[in-house]
Amino acid sequence: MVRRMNELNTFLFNILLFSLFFNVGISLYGIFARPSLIKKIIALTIFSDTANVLAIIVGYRGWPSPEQPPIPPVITSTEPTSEDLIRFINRAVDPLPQALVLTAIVIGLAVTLFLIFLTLQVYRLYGTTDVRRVARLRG
Amino acid sequence: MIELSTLTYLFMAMTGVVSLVATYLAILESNLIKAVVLSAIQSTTYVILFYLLMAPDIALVYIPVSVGLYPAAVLFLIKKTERTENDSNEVVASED
Amino acid sequence: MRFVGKVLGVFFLVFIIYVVFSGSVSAYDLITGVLVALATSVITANLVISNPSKLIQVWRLGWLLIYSIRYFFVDEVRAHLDVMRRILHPKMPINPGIVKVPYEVVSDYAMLTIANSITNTPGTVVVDVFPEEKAFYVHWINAVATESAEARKHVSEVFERFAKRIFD
Amino acid sequence: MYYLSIGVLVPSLLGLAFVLPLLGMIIKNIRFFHAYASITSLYALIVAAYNFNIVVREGPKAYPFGGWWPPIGISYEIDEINSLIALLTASVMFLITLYSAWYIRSLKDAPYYYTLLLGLEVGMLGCIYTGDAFNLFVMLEVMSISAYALVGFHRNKPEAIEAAIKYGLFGAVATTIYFIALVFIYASFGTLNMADLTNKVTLFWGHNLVSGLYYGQIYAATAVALALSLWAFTFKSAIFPNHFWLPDAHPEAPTPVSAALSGLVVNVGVYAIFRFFYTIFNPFSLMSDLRDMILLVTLILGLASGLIGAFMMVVQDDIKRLLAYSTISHIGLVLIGLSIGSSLISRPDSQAFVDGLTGAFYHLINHSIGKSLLFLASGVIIYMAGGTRKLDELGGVARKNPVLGIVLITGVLQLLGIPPFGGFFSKYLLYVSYLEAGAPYISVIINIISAVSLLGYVRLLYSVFFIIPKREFVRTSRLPLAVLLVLSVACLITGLLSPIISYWLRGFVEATTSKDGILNYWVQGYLVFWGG
Amino acid sequence: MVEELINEILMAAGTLMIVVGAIADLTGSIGLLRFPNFFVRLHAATVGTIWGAFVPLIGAALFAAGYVELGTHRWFVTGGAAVTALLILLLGPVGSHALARASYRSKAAIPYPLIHDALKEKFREGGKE
Amino acid sequence: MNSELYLSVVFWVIPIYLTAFALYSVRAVKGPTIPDSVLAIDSMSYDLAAFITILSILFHSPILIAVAMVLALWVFALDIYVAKYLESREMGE
Amino acid sequence: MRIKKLLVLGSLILLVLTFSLAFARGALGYYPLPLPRVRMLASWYLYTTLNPQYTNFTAMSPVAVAAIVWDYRGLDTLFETAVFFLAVVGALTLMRGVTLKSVLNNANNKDNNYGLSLISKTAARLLTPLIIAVSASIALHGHLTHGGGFQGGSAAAVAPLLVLVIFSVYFLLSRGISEKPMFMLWTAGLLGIYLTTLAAVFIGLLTGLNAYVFQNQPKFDAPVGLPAQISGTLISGSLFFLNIFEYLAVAGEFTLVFILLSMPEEVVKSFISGETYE
Repeated sequence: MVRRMNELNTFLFNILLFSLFFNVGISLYGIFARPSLIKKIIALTIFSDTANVLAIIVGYRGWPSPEQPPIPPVITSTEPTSEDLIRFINRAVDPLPQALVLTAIVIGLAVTLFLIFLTLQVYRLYGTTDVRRVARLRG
Repeated sequence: MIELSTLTYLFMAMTGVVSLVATYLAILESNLIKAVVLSAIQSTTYVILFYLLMAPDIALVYIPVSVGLYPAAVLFLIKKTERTENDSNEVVASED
Repeated sequence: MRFVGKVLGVFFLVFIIYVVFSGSVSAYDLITGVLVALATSVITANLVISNPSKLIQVWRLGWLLIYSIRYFFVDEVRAHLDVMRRILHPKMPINPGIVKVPYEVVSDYAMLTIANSITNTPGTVVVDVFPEEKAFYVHWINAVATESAEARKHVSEVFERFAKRIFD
Repeated sequence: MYYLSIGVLVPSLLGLAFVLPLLGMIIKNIRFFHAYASITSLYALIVAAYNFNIVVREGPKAYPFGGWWPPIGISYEIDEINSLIALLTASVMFLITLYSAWYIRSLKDAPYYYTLLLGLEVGMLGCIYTGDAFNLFVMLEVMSISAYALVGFHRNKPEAIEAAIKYGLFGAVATTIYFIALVFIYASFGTLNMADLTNKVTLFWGHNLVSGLYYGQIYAATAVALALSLWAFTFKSAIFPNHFWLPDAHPEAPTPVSAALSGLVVNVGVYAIFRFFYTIFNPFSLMSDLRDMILLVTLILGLASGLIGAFMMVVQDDIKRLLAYSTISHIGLVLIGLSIGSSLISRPDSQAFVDGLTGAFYHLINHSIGKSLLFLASGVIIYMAGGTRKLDELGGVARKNPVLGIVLITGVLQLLGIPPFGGFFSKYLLYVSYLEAGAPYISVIINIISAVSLLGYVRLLYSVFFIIPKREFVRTSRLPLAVLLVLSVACLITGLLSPIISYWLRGFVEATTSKDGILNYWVQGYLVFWGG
Repeated sequence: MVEELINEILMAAGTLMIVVGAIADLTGSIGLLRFPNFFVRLHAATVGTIWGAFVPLIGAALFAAGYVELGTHRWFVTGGAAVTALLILLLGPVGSHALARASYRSKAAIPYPLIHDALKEKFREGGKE
Repeated sequence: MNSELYLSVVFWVIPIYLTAFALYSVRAVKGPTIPDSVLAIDSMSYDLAAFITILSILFHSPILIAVAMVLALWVFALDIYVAKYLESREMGE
Repeated sequence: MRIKKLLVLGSLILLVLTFSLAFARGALGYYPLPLPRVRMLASWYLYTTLNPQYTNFTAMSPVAVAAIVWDYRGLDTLFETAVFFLAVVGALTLMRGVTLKSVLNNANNKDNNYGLSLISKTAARLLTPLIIAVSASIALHGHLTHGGGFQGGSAAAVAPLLVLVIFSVYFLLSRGISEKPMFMLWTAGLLGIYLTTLAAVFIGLLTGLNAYVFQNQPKFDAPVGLPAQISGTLISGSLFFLNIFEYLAVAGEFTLVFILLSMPEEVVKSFISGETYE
């Protein structure tokens, strides 16, 4: 029974993982193959977001028991005792990937905002955001 | 008897599949505003994932960035530029 | 003086929201709450409140309380059950129409209250508003009356009566 | 003893950049900004030299930020190679900043320009100094975003904007791919600190007090991570399949920026490849077979980009574009030198190994100096010729200005590899190392690359020198010429002092890549803090 | 003792509201799928927003206030849920209205068939659009 | 204390919510018009806010709640952007 | 075309399901669920993030993520801020010379002509202080619960953004929210962040004690530290200050970016055309 449950859980979790892998593939296709710069930017955001979710999954931990979910890495008391800390360590998820993703999200946002300004400038100069037409106009 | 853990994993799987559908349609959609809206669906699914993966801190950053700021900036951009992606390989999808 | 009144009004609004959202009343929360509320209220006072003297008339709050009880336990329940019946009914009986619903209140907040009350009851949604004409245009799922005075009786009369007492 | 100068250099430069836009709103006198930027980069140069001095005297040193010992916190770790590259970067950037004062004179937007230039320097120095793999990602982004913005600085030029968006879009993909590689590394090794990774891969001690040992299937994960990070690094240094952005981006940038991008920014990718495949995944590591395969790939990529760069140079008719293709070719050469460490080519402590790496770094230095010189000179030439970049229209500029002519010849000879200049000795070392390693055909290809690129340089020299000038040229001021003279003297010095320099470099390479050196990197970067 | 009774009542009320919310939510989503055009779907969305989100949020606030095992941070849940509920009460209708108005004016969504359209007459008189 | 009973009742609410989310996302993906998709995202996010609150009670992690509010706030902003996009000549006007 | 799209989508989903089933049944090596334990480094972070017993080895913040972001790995965050700074400077570079005053002068400045309906406008008026209150709460509790400077700042930026969209950019400008004050706010925030990261070094230089860049709490070999508590209330040293400054910087930054993005196109074009470069 426990094993079947575990297998079901694994199946469900794998669906998530493979959906994300496919998302990576689709968004890379969008970046490299779609002609519109705006579409490329949308695909770029999806790509970096998917990378971030993958990083968070690395930091996730399995459930200690079916009723006991892992907890976010925040201590809920301001004066924790040793037992509190031990309980916390045994249930909290990995905080480091979350911190890395925090950094990565902000960086991705910065780059995307700058690319949006650049795309606007491309449109001002070329009158189009289609890279094929931009390449043709450039000669 | 179904358990909380299985339900959580089921929720993760559902959001994963929905994000796949939304991503696929967003990339292939030639109407750029629809693409933005579809990528907003994808962002919402990722918010759920961040929440379920016990990373509310990330969710708090990610919601403003992906639901609020990206669509706003891209919509500002589309308003100033072009509404559709002129993809000659594809017929522009008609609205029904 | 008027400005001080506005600031005080916004100050209490912001302070209450801050403390409720923080979920605790420790000294840290209170001190930072006062600071934040002060800064916010000075910046946004002119934007938010136009007539601070209404704030000290306490009976308005009483009307607000009565109104919300009546709204959530009578109007909402009736409207919800009606629309849920229409959704789940196999034939889906809908009869939509856009009707004109005039209003008489003066202040913007009263207008907002009426509009939100109309939209928040399922079955009616404010599609457009013309302040110079003083009329909402409401999309009504079961347009039993197309004439504006009749429609007003069905859609917004109760809300308007209360909104006038609360805000005007 | 922790030297504050190691830790404080990059953050303090960043702080100086933070105030610059605000100062730009207050102060309208453009001279102030020239002075500000020059003093700032001089400060960077002095501190970088001081840090280099520390390393030469006392060996590798690390600085833990926040007092958190690695791998809990981030640390900067400098050894001989990276402090040398940092010194090179800081000195060339100083000259470029001086030159910018001449270049930017007519534009009103000096504060933004200098902010971005300072950001570029911060990014490069941070990439070079850092001892943490994730911090490398952040610093790469700092460097790249300033580079994108600087490429698009001439906002009304369609080509510049197009190049900037191409560079920016695919650069963002490359750095995200590096982020995915880091996720794999963290997932399998449980740490991001380079010294700690080195230990885990090499098993100096193995199980770490703080970060444990391995998690899961490390072999497959490492293979994926290395492949992905190689992709990112080759993008940043414009190696063959990812070189497509460079010939557009480098010429369209403002000239001093072109010099910085071509001379220095591409070095960062090469340096990262060195750090990953010689220190972390070193020849003595558990996964050396993976590393051998990847270095073989880099060898092929290096050969390809060397040849492609050289051939494409010949057919260009735009002076800056020609120089940009020459960058691809030279970085290919450096990568060929770096690829010698594959144990399929040479043994880790053999003569060929040391010669190849020495040649690679020597060539890196020569190329940085020579290429910055040529780009800066091209800026003066274009100015004198009235804004045209076409080779056919330059028509003997150098005849009007002999100083410029001498400088130009120096730079070309440096890159071409003619004896009294440094380029010869570095190319010779590369050539010899592959002969020693028993792969003479690669030596032959190195020669072919040089020979083909000769044609390109000759075209450049011909159009600048051997055409009799038929029209009037604008006169230029002294400042850019002084900068160019300094750089050409540097070219001469790298050649004349080549025995000393190659001796030193050889020492550095041996100290960095030998087993003791790697052990020392780990000891300084991790063990010292834990009192081991 | 009294405190326990109050907690019990709070939790019971909260549970009831949450269950009502879930049912309304499901109904709203079915309506959103079944209804023929955007303007009619707005009504189903209102069901999903007010009873589907506002009511269960208030319910969760009550539940958390009575649920002692959450520890001292339960007031955090109560406060957060209450503020969220208030915001939804304010934001939901405004968002629906803005969307409806924009899609009517820009003809992004066609509201027909309608038995009566006062707005069209208004625009025809005013000569707008 | 009957907290166990109430919790088990609340627990069985989850499948209902999941079904509702599936239906919402069908509408959101299907369209057919842009306002339809936005409306579906809108309702879904508000319900998600409620659901997140319920889950944070079930998970016994009160801190997870802050997400709900921010989600509601920003999805409203999405509505407004799309409305403005459809209505106006330029986004800033 | 639509049929083809749906077919591809269906096969993609089927592929995902097949792969997951195969891996769950152990077809290509068992791919397990995440293990119920974390990496060792993570448990170090979790153990030392708030540990009153080890006063020399703790970040004094209950939130491990915020502690990592601002204390353990503060360097990353400083340079992440730098990336954002440089991106905005790059955007300003592209828009250089375009001033807001010129935009105001070129427009026929009547609020009523612009923006959404009166209902939305009234709601936005009410919403603005609420958003600022909530975002300030998120930022100021960044060291105690989830949230922090960036989260709060980006939530606070909704307020001007909503006003910009619901009213118009001219309304925003007439209320004094223009380029320059946002610029000041932004730079003030950045400088605050920068000075906070170096605060311990300054204290160390003044007192002659050893101190590290980015130091927050005292360490074994560096007894300098920023105050972790003020009269019993936890403020976690530099985390508190950094959150405040990041809040200001981010709010200013986003407002600046969106004001730049919302400038009318004709005005910008008239500024940009006619530049020449060498």
